[in-house]
Amino acid sequence: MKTRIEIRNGPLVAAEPSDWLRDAGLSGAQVQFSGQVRDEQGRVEALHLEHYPGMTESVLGTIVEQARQKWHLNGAWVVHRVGTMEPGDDIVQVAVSAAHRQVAFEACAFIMDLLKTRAPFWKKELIGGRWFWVEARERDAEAAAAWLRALSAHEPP
Amino acid sequence: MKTRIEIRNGPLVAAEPSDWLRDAGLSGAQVQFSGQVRDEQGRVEALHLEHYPGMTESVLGTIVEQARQKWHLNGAWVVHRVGTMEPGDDIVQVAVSAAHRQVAFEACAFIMDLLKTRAPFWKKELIGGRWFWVEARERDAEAAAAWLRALSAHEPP
Amino acid sequence: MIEIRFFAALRERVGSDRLAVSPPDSVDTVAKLVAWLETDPALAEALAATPRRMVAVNEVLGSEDSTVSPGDVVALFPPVTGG
Amino acid sequence: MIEIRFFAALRERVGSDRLAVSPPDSVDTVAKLVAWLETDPALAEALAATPRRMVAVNEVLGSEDSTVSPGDVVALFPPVTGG
Repeated sequence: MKTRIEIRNGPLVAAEPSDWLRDAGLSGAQVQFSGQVRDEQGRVEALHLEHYPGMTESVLGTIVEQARQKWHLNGAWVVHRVGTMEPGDDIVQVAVSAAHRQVAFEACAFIMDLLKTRAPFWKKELIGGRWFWVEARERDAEAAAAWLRALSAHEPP
Repeated sequence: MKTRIEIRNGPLVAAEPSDWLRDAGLSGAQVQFSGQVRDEQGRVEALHLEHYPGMTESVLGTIVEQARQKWHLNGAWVVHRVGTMEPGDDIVQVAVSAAHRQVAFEACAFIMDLLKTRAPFWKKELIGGRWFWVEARERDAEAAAAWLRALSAHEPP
Repeated sequence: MIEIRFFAALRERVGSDRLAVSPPDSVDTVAKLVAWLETDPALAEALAATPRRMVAVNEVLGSEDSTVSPGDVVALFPPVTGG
Repeated sequence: MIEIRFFAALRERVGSDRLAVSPPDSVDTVAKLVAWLETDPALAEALAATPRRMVAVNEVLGSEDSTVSPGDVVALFPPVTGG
């Protein structure tokens, strides 16, 4: 499986993951998630993302390795932006390729759910000229916990 | 919700769905599925796709409408290629945008599962110089049936 | 008159993509229409070679029980394989 | 010596992104290390203002029970919010 993990201090390019995953007939399915900065009805002026260099790459590598063990994937792309961005900008791209779609959907959702709760990134939003740290969502913790329960139960993929 | 449904007799462009769905801060999540022609270890030389013009667009429209009723989506893109293509070529792109990722993942998988079993497309593969019609997969019928059971049970999204 | 349309493998087996037919009034469902078409030996053979079939009446997916009337377009085809 | 790293809101509350500390040998878990850090009033205030915390020891996610030894890098931070 080819793997690309990167932290980028600059804009993401929409077509990059699919171009990079392209494998001339090996895979029949690509699923790509991309996350964007929401403006929350115009309130959010900018977003800033901080991370823990070194640990971030290592956590993302572990998550992708867990996905590789659970599903048969041909490729996985995880590129996360850091620094300051504007509403509408892409924050993260997670894309996977596999023979069939069910595997690609599940693996892509799995990687995102674990990234959300384990990868050391923190967001703050600029609202009315002041920066506010974003609170973690309980729902994200539940999504990751559900996968980990399934993994520990050795559920077949 | 903005909707794009198209049958195209020519190549698909990887970045088109995400560019088209972009909404400057309204959505926080895009999920895109793209399906490619598999070469099956080099056996498949080409793929030909036939459809039922008129009915195809109408079925795809109904599927997207069902997704819109089940989830809060900001945009949905369904573009399917017909005609003759090569291994690695994109056959179909389904992409949706929503506030959060869970909705985007589910709606995208739902649209694909129903497209697979309800939209009037038929594939044939060129193998060893002869065309063979592709058989429908039982697993696809099961995936669609699971959604329809969930829909008829009025399961909350 | 009812217009019959065939697609994919069934179209190739029938050797034609459409057929205009005028069955008796008693032919008022897809099942009866198919049975009536099968009185033609060539069509019977093509349909028998395509035992798993889907049907659409006026471009909407239907079943063997769907009603058909003069003016309808009835499409018969193998299970779909798009995506 | 143990290196402590702080991130995000906790880093801002501490006013520094890292700290080199030499706690007594009895401080051999994350929980004990945090309790020992809390003997400093300014750190105690910053930690109290960040009650939901995650911890990493040598760049691997851990828990209050994770062991710590001299030479380790212990990172304390609010729940992550990437993606």
